[in-house]
Amino acid sequence: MSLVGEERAKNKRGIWGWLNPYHYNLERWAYTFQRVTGVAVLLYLLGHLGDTSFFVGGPTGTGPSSSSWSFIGSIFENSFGHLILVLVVLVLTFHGVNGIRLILSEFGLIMKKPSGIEYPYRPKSLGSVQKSLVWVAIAAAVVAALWTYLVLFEGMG
Amino acid sequence: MVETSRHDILIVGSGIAGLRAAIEAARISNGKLDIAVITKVQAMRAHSVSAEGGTAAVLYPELGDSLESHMFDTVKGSDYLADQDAVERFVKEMPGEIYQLEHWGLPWSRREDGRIAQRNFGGYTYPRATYAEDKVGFFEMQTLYDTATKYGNISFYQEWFVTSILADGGEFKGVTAIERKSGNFSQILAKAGIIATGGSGRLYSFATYAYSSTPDGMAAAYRAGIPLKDMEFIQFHPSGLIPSGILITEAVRGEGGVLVNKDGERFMKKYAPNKLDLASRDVVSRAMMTEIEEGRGMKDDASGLDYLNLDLSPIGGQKIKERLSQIREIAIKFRGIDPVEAPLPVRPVCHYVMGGIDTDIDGATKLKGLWAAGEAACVSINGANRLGANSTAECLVWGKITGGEAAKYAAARPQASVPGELSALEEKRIFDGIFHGKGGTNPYEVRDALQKEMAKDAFVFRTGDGLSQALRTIRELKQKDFLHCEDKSRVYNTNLSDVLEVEGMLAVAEVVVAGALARTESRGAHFRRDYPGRDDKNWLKHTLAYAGPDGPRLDYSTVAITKYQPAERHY
Amino acid sequence: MSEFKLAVQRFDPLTDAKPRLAEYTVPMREGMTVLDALLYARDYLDHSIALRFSCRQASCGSCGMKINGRPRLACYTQVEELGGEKVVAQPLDNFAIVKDLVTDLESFFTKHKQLMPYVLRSDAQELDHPTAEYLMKPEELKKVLQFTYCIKCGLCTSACPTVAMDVKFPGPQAMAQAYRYLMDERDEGGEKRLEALDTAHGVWRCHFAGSCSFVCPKGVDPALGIQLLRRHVLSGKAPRKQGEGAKVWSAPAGSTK
Amino acid sequence: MKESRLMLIQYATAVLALALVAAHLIMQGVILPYDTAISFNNILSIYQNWIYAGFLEALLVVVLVHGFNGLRIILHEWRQTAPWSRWVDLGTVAAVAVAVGYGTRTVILAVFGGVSG
Ligand SMILES: Cc1cc2nc3c(=O)[nH]c(=O)nc-3n(C[C@H](O)[C@H](O)[C@H](O)COP(=O)(O)OP(=O)(O)OC[C@H]3O[C@@H](n4cnc5c(N)ncnc54)[C@H](O)[C@@H]3O)c2cc1C
Ligand code: HEM
Ligand code: SF4
Ligand code: F3S
Ligand code: FES
Repeated sequence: MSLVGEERAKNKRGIWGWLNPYHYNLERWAYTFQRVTGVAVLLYLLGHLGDTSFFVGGPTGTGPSSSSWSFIGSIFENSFGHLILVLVVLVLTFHGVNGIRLILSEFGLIMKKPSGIEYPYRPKSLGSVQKSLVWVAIAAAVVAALWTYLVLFEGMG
Repeated sequence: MVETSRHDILIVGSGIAGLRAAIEAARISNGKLDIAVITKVQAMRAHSVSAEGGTAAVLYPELGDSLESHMFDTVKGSDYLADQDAVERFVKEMPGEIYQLEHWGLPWSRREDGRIAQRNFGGYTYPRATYAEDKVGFFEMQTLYDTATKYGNISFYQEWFVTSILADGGEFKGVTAIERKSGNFSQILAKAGIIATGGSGRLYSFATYAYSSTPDGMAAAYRAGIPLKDMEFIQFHPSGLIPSGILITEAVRGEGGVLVNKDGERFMKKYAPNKLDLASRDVVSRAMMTEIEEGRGMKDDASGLDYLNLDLSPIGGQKIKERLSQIREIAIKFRGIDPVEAPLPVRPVCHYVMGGIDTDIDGATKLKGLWAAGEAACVSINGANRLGANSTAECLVWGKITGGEAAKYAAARPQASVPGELSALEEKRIFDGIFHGKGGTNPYEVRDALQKEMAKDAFVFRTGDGLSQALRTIRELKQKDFLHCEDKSRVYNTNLSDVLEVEGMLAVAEVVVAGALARTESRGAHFRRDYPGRDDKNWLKHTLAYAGPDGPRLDYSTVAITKYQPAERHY
Repeated sequence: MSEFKLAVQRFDPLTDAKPRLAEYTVPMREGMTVLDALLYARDYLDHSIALRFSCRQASCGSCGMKINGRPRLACYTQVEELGGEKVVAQPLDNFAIVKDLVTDLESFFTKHKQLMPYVLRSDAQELDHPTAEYLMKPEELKKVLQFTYCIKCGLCTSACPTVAMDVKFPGPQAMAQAYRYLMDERDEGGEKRLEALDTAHGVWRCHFAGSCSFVCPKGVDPALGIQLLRRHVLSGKAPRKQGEGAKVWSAPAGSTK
Repeated sequence: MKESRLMLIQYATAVLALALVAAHLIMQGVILPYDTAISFNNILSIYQNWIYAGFLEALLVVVLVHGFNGLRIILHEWRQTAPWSRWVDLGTVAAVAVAVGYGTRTVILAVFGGVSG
């Protein structure tokens, strides 16, 4: 058979299906954010490796150099740079706290044990514990980001 | 040239009977025979998944039950039309089958001591229905399907629609089939064949059956010259849920549920003072229709159907949730009623065909090399009325027997070959006749008209006049120009197979009605208002219908009576 | 009589370059399911609509499709419960489209088979020639019962984000069944099962997105089974070894059977 | 390596990262005002404290292993051809090695390098 719409016939959602939680459950949204934030923080971290190296004079440097370091400061010590930091803290805190939820769940520690079920079915794995922990991760992320905002923009801390 | 593939054994149908046969053949042959299962739906989707209440077997002789008792109840339930040698073999084989499924992983419900639990069912003297909640057929299918994946020599043709049986020189040679996915037409040859295509309940629209339960397998056998036996006996189950016809299992009454009429009266007291709601199904269904006809039923406004109430409150909420979980789920989802809180509206519904492809006690048909098993076959252990929980059981036993017989036969045979014109003719019939055919009548409307007629004149109560009318209608419908296909694509063309199904339905409906018209007595599920009594002198015999140029030619055969002489039935 | 709009995704790979939505007007009736609506359209409006169905009571698993964006069983979804919106029926994601609403589940069945969905025992003779039942207490049964409710409809696997990309991932259905057989008191093949799951595309590719359990119509909760499975895979310890499975019942001394 | 070992690493590094990252953030903004924390002199004093320097090196290794292993997982789920899988595994090891090497160079130079203006 030669198919006209061969690609379409494959019907794999691909990256989009992977990243798009629309129509699905809260945990699915958390899954997407866990991935995105993981990669985002990794990217930030790589950048951070670059900028911290300016403390020792950058890629070709040989030791602590205050002029090189203040060059970096002149790039990042502004509202835009601070905003990035606030975002990083937001994203990282969500990833970290949600990560703890995942570890506990994936080791079966906060999973209810299977037993008889009754209609209407409510999956035990998606119970209130999971839902509240996702909200805890979101709340923690917001609080941490706010705190960072206060520290950076209002000079607290 | 028609595409050809070859196997040693070909099993048509992947229900409980077909899968059990496949596993038995695979096991007996020790990996040597090449076994194929062909099914028009995906293998796991066979109608058998809908069976709910139980599978009968004698497991607890220490509690008083006995093989004799199971045998007697079955024969009595059949209104003495069952072949008693077959019933005897059946009850002996059954306990082993329950243990076999258990060993293969079936989650039978258990007693506190860890042994398999059993419950009451209609028409039985002891609690004998082995159950797994109320999803018995589903779990049996799952267990058999999963176990079948263990055998490397079982292959599946999933979603291949069998259109005809190939026979040459009085021997089975194979089948012709259409692969749904590609629309290709092939012949699949085999040394031995087993027809396990299930029942034909979709002759009625208010039916507990899956939509796929159309009589194409029976029709194919019929066209191949094999007689259909006892087709006039169609079981109407007392409790089909309004308005969908989904089954509310007899286990509900087995566990203590009761039928009540408009006045809240437990009317079964009048009709079966001893067994009450657990009398055999023909008795209960007739009682219900009588209540309805005498004005003690209720009417569902949306569907226009009359009904009675099935009250589950005597069972108790906890037990309903544990043992009848699926019933509760279905009632809530499809009717918006939680049976823990309110009664369910039910009425008699087409549920089972006692008749089928004529076979001997080994399941062999009159065509050499071809067996039939399960609901498609008529061995007959069900006679004029099947007892609940005996059908899945029959599928298991004759699945096993025919699988074994076919394996022995195939091991000693050369590979099949068949004259090419046979399938070329069939291909012409389907593609020139239907796929490219012309016509103005919507085949689905023909189907609707047939179902309406069957519900009107071939239901619980029948009359000579009504049946004659039904025969006329069916013959008119056969003349209509519905043999054409609006869907012009070869890929997954259900329109084409639907037309083929309707064609088979008309042929088999004609057999049902002709047999019923001829049988001037009332026996089991077949009740003639104009002949209300059983007539053993003239009618203690099986009906055999052969395909003829102008409809079925009827013949009769004797009933094997070994231990129990016909007696009047009381419940 | 009131009516509603039913949009069906149509696609025949032989003639169509891409799918399109076709709209049908269907008369509403009380208790109508999406399957009823589709069959109405197929029988009376357009015979060429391809779809799968059989039992119409959520037992057979045929009628899985995407309804208003989410995988559901057509026979188990009431038109009313969709809240008066237009009803949009599309094939399940992540399985190749055969035609219209029909998808190819071959890979799905194969993966189920690959994880050995049958009882493995050391007593081969007893397994195929039983003398009585293996004893199993109701509590023990309850540990696996909900996983046995799986009707192989494929909704969970279609919904899983890993499945959207990873073609080697067994998917939630197959893994939930692996857990069911692993935990079944009668099974003695645990070690083999765990090994089959501990691969680069095995159980670890589940990230507990939970969509499988979210869409499962039968309460199977595959996500629960998979999370509990991981602990066993991590430790490599099966719940039972060869010869430790449930024992065959035997009649107490002095009884007749 | 068995996938279960790799996942054990992923979980272990996650838990460690949580502790280390939290400590790092606290030191950067809570203990001292942010401006003071990132001043050249303060950072210098951190590096010259062996414990602090060790802490930063540990943070570096843990977070990189965790991050790149996470990326490896994503990439494995993305494509499944045999060469792709092999390159992803090799690439992950290489990336972790390079990044850890580069970060470690910063730490070593900060500890042992001569201070310039
Ligand atoms: C709702 C309901 C509840 C029931 N409950 C019970 C119960 O509790 N206890 C009990 O004992 N019995 C019960 N029964 C009866 C019992 O379920 C059936 O008799 C039995 O399952 C029939 O099984 P089978 O293997 O013969 O065929 P089926 O399961 O009907 O399978 C038929 C097979 O044939 C295939 N097929 C058909 N036509 C073709 C074709 N043209 N080409 C290719 N393949 C084809 C189909 O694809 C399918 O695989 C119940 C029946 C119903 C309707
Ligand atoms: C702060 C403490 C952290 C915790 C508790 C944590 C936890 C986790 C967990 C449990 C996972 C696995 C998710 C799964 O497989 O289901 C994960 C994945 C991941 N993490 Fe972290 N993490 C942390 C910090 C980081 C940091 C700093 C980075 C960046 C370098 C990072 C990058 C990633 C990446 C890329 C993934 C892969 C995403 C995925 O598999 O879905 N994580 N994290
Ligand atoms: S687990 Fe649920 S959703 Fe998945 S196949 Fe089984 S029944 Fe369908
Ligand atoms: S949706 Fe997929 S990621 Fe896991 S929890 Fe279910 S298998
Ligand atoms: S038709 Fe069987 S599950 Fe919907």
